[in-house]
Amino acid sequence: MNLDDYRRAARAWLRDNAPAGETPPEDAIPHAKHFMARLYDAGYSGITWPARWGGQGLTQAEERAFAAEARHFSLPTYVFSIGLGMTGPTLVDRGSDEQRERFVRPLLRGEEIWCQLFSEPGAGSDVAALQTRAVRDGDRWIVNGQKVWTSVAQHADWGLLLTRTNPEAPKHRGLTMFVVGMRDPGVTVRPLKDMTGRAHFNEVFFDEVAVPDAHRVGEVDDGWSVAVTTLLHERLSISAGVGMGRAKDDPTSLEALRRTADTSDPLVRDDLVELHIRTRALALFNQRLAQEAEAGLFPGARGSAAKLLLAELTLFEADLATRLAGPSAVVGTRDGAGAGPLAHAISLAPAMSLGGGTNEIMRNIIGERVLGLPPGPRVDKTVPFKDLKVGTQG
Amino acid sequence: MNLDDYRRAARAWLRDNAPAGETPPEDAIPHAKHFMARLYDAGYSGITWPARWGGQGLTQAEERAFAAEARHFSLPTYVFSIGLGMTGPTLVDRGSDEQRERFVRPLLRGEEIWCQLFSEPGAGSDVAALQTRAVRDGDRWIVNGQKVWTSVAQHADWGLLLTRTNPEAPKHRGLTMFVVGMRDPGVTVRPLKDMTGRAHFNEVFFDEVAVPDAHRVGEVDDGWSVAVTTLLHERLSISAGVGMGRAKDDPTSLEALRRTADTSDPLVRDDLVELHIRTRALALFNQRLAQEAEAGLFPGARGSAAKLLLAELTLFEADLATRLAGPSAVVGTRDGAGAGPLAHAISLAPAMSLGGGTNEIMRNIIGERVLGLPPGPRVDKTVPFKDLKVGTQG
Amino acid sequence: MRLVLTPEQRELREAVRSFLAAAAPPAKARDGYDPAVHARLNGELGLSGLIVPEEYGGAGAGMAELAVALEETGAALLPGPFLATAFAALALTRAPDKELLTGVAEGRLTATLALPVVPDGLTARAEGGGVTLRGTLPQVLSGAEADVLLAALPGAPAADGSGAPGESSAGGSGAPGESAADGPVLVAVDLGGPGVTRVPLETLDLTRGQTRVELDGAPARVLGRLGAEGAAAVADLVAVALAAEQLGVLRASLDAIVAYAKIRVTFGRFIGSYQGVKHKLADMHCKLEQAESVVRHAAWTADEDPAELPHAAALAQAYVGRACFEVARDHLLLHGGVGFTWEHDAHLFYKRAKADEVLLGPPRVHRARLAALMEAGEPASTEAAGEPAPREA
Amino acid sequence: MRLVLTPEQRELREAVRSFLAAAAPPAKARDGYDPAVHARLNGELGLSGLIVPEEYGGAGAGMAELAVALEETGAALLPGPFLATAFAALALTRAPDKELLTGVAEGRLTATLALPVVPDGLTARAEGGGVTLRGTLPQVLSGAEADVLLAALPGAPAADGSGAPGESSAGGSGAPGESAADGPVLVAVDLGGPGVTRVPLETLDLTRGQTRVELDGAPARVLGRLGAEGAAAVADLVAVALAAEQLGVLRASLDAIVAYAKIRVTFGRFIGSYQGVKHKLADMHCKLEQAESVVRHAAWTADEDPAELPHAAALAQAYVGRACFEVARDHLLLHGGVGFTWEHDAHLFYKRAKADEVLLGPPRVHRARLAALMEAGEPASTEAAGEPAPREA
Repeated sequence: MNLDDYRRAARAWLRDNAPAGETPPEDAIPHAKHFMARLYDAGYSGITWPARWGGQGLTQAEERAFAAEARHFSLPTYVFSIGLGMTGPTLVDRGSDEQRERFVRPLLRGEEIWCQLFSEPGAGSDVAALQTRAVRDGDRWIVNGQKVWTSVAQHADWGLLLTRTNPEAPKHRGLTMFVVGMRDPGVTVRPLKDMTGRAHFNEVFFDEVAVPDAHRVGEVDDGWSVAVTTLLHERLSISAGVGMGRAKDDPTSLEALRRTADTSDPLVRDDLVELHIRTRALALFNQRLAQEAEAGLFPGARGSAAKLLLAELTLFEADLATRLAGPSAVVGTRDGAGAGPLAHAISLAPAMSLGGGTNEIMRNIIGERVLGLPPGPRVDKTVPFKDLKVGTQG
Repeated sequence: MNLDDYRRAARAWLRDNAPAGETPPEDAIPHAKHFMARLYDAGYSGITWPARWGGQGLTQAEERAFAAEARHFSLPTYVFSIGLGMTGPTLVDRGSDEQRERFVRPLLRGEEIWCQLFSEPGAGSDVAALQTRAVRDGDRWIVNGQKVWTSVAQHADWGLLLTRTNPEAPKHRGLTMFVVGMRDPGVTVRPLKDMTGRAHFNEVFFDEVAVPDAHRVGEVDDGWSVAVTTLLHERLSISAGVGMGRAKDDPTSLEALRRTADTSDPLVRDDLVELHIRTRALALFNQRLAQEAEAGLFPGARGSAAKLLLAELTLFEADLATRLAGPSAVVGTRDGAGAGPLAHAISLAPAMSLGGGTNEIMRNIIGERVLGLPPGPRVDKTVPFKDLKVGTQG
Repeated sequence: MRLVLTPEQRELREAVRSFLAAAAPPAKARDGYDPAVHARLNGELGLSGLIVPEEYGGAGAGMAELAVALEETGAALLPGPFLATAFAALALTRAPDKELLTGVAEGRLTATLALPVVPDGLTARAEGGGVTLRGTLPQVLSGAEADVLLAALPGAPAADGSGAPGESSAGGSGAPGESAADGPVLVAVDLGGPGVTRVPLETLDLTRGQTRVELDGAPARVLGRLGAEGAAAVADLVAVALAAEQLGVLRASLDAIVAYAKIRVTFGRFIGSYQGVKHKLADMHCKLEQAESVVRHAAWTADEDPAELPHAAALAQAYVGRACFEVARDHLLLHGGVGFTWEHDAHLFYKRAKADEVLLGPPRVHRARLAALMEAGEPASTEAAGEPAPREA
Repeated sequence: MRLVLTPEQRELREAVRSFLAAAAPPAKARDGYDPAVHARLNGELGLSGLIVPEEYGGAGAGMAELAVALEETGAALLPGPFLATAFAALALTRAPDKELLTGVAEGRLTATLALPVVPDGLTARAEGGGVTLRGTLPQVLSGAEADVLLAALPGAPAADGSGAPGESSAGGSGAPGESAADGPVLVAVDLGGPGVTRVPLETLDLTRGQTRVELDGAPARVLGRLGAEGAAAVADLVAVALAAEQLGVLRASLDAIVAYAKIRVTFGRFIGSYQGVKHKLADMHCKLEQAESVVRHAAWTADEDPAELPHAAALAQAYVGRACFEVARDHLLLHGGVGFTWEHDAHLFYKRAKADEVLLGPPRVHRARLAALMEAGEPASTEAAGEPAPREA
């Protein structure tokens, strides 16, 4: 089948099978699993993944063709995004054959949901500074510790878990990766309420959790190289635009502000011009990156520039929207409906600057990987982990 | 004499003796020397300096009283400012008695002009990375090297010269300070043309210049501690407001822009409001620092915040002025008069961000000395200088 | 002009600061208004009576002292009607009323002030021996906790006993009565009284509420005539008082992130040792220095140079309101992920800073005011910003 | 919409880049216009004829190709009338003239264009078989080097032979003749001819001159009618061409400071390893990425989507003009003291960036244009900026 035929078939399938109307709420898990199974059975899940493990064994060309068609629909695939974008590709790349056999197909078919357990409270941007311990006990490992910022943990069957197995080694050299059952005894998932008052993420606690050695991914103490694979896939899936789009009813968008703001005031008009300039400049940059990707040029670390700009734009537009609105921006318009859409927007705005790497981390990446600037001196690469300062030091 | 009497007497003396009208051009050296001699003979030069070396031996109170009165006049003391603000106090603090006897009184009386020779092309912000060598030769030292950014060098009789005497020692520990005669054989002063097309500074070249050991200030290889004294006095004299005031005919000032800009345009008016806000906020901060100083609170490193803000404001206002003016900002209005006042202003604007410590250095000082943040890791404090990377590495 | 604190003002600051550190630290702010703390604040420190003239039982202090107190309550994110009561007391300095002033001075009475000072949409009618009000005030600061609401009407309701009942329409399209020519009058409404409905609003700022107040024939008492100039002065004083609170929020935000930068480690180093953090904190410190200078100056003009007050008040809101939000925002961001959590206090400062920034209207109104004042005439003091200037050696 | 270069455009870029690297590096820019380089640029590369239609001996390329060339000449700070000639050629695409177009295409002729395209203060009179011009153009780009000046008059001078001599006053208060209703006409003046006085001006930008041109009965040739739409289109094309040059200045500035940050040492480390420098360079890179996207898009609309051109051209000047100056400024500052010296090239970029930023008027005119276009209607493409969005794990 040539690419045009492939694309036409995908379009037809989506038209017939994509859910109409509203995207169902995130917790409509059965609905999502049902859709995912049909997607898989139609051959549209894991398009580029090896056929041996349940994928379609096709090329990036088919993947992009399907993605281009899918952009016109709202597919209920959110709860599978970690598995499809990060943990699944990691298992394909670095798992044992037994692990690939066991985990990949159910993941692609949406039968099992995955989360990723790297971040810890004491190790924000510095992922490798994590402290969750795994101690060997015969043919199994005993895990104790805490993870944070874990999306979809409350729905997950499995998690990809990075632990410290050798505190005597330097930071990056004493880590080991596991697959952990999220329903196993000793695993506790607790919603993490954020500054918007909602819980977009979770904390996950491990209390004497037993993990079979067969669920170890990669060699003992070589977990960092596995994690790098995962993080590479994360970055790939971000720059491929897998993430959430902009909400259509965003009250801080230019379109919304043009309706609500007093455009008879020249200063307000100029504020909207500024927002327009920034929005268009970034939109065109994203489109150029996409065109380069279609032409086979991998954007690499340049995607970090787009992420940084989006983080800054998100703060700017929420801030601007509240300044234009004045006093009413910070109160609800009716009882029980919360403090109002602008108040929610200004509360949510920092998220983009913090999740997926802070603005400072993005600037480091751009500086070092795009511009080729020398790294700063590192004191943490050779010291045994147990002697290293980490986390918050009273 | 009580302070009020002192102040009244100073006022009367200034009224009778300060030059009326225009400040004479910088090179009117005889005129400046003549005034300085009268100032000294009247007891107003070196007010707080020890009487033993030619000062008046009075207190900061008298010094401030005189400075407050002098603010209403334009005194032709520019060419003496390095001697009075930096090199003289250094000699008083760290010179031998012979040096104090020989140099201080002629300096205070304006008979001899001083410059300061620390900066080098390869060692901008990092003064201690300098490479000018002094090698012992019996009871004298032979100096070879180059200095840069030297104010008033073309008029100077003496210079305070920092040299490297031990390249085997770490950067800060192999430096020695000397007094060098600026008319001595082998000393060449060359005006340094800057981006405005004018020469506000000089380069000074040393070619086999012999300096007697009697002109050494402080111990051999202990020159950095002497230099720190000088730099402390530099900072003190900056925050005491010894420097140049704003030119009254500054074409980028708010007052000038209110006359020249199209204030019927609301956006132009708002630009002027922004300039006004920044100007007033900084002016009030400077006034608060001055009031604190009068109350005996030494501003210390907080003066770096005022310097940083002034540097940014200077860039902002020149940039704004040219944007408001449009095309005419970048051409001269008549033949032979240069590219016009706004073109000169935009050319000069970066000076404030570069001289006396770059904006980055100011932010380090504020961060570390005002906010008490930890320093970054230093690799240059222990390595022998000859093994250290310095300057520009091809 | 005085921009540094007097020894007495420093003592006041220490007293308020140590009281709040013990009784109302920011971590407690999310629990909301604690009347017991409010009572102690007025009982032990007499803070509500600070600017009430001595003849009414207050301390008779000036805006400079009130600013010192508000900077501390701001830094602590003190919940409750303290700021609102200060706004009301500032209005009462222009139309003194013994009952209310003594009540505030003694800490018996909490109050609030309609914003803007002369609100739109209020209708007053002279009836019997008094006046009744109709209309809705969509957002009243601390309206749920305050006992009394003050508001200015464009003009006095016509005297009782005339043929038709006098009517004064605030901001409406009705032709103003002749009394309106003499300018706004200040009235007081008992918020617990008849004809008053209070609807609490959900607010971004979790530490201080706002309330919709619906008046339907609510009895009001005319306290006195403000006049156009008096109403404008009250608005200016409110702007300065708010800027003082904002200065406190700014300072506390900066203090919090500076402290965190000294203990939080990433990649083996304290985050404050990275220039990416250090330089941003330095810029935030520059904003603090300027904000403090602007607030001290504005408070000084309120006490000593009323001709300069309008300009200084507009500058205070234009500069400090923005600086406060920017610093609170950056302090949150530099905390990293933990700053985004509900449990951490960073968002409380961020939200207060935003709520304060828009409390007196879209921020552009302060800039527009500055533009108008610049057109009208040069500010008295136009010292250049240019000292000190640096030199090269 | 096409935002990436075609293989042919990449080849063109390489050709221009390597030619300029050898023949006209930035360090040579301070020596001013070198006619020999200009001749080779047109001879070897045929650059002036790039956008001249093939029927007039040009390459018949589009704005996308011209933008590629201008980005390189901008990066090299190429002195002389290349940009001015490109402006004139863009005007001639709307009112083609064989003599001029072939002259430009063959590299025989340099030209410039009055800015604004329809300048104030020109008076035209139909005399004998032609037209003569009076008035002063205060700033003509490369006016000293150009052979021919193009300008648009608000309307055609009345035909010869009428009772009173026809007169067309550009921007004056006189009532426009009926011909003005049909909109501007393009005229050409021989700058070396009679009635023309050229007064070179001192300029901030040391690498490219401006000239005051005084016309006192200078003979002019009417090339054709632009119409209001055509004149506006020419202004838009000029804006896009300038933005392409600015993109080159921006990119070269960033390249220069990035290179320096890798070799300059302070306190024992390369300055590029300090976050204080690194993070600023990262922000400058973000501006470059957006500026390039905006320029590619504007050039594409010029060639393929004229309805979008006015909007894209205004955006290009509003975004790229500012970004270019900011990057050139920061590149100079980050060089430290050496960047302030006359000998270093940094100030050449800084000054070109400022001169370019104001070349087409105070920058607010582009923002005002955007505001007006936004009022008039949504731009065709309003894709959100929001992809890609990051996720947490």
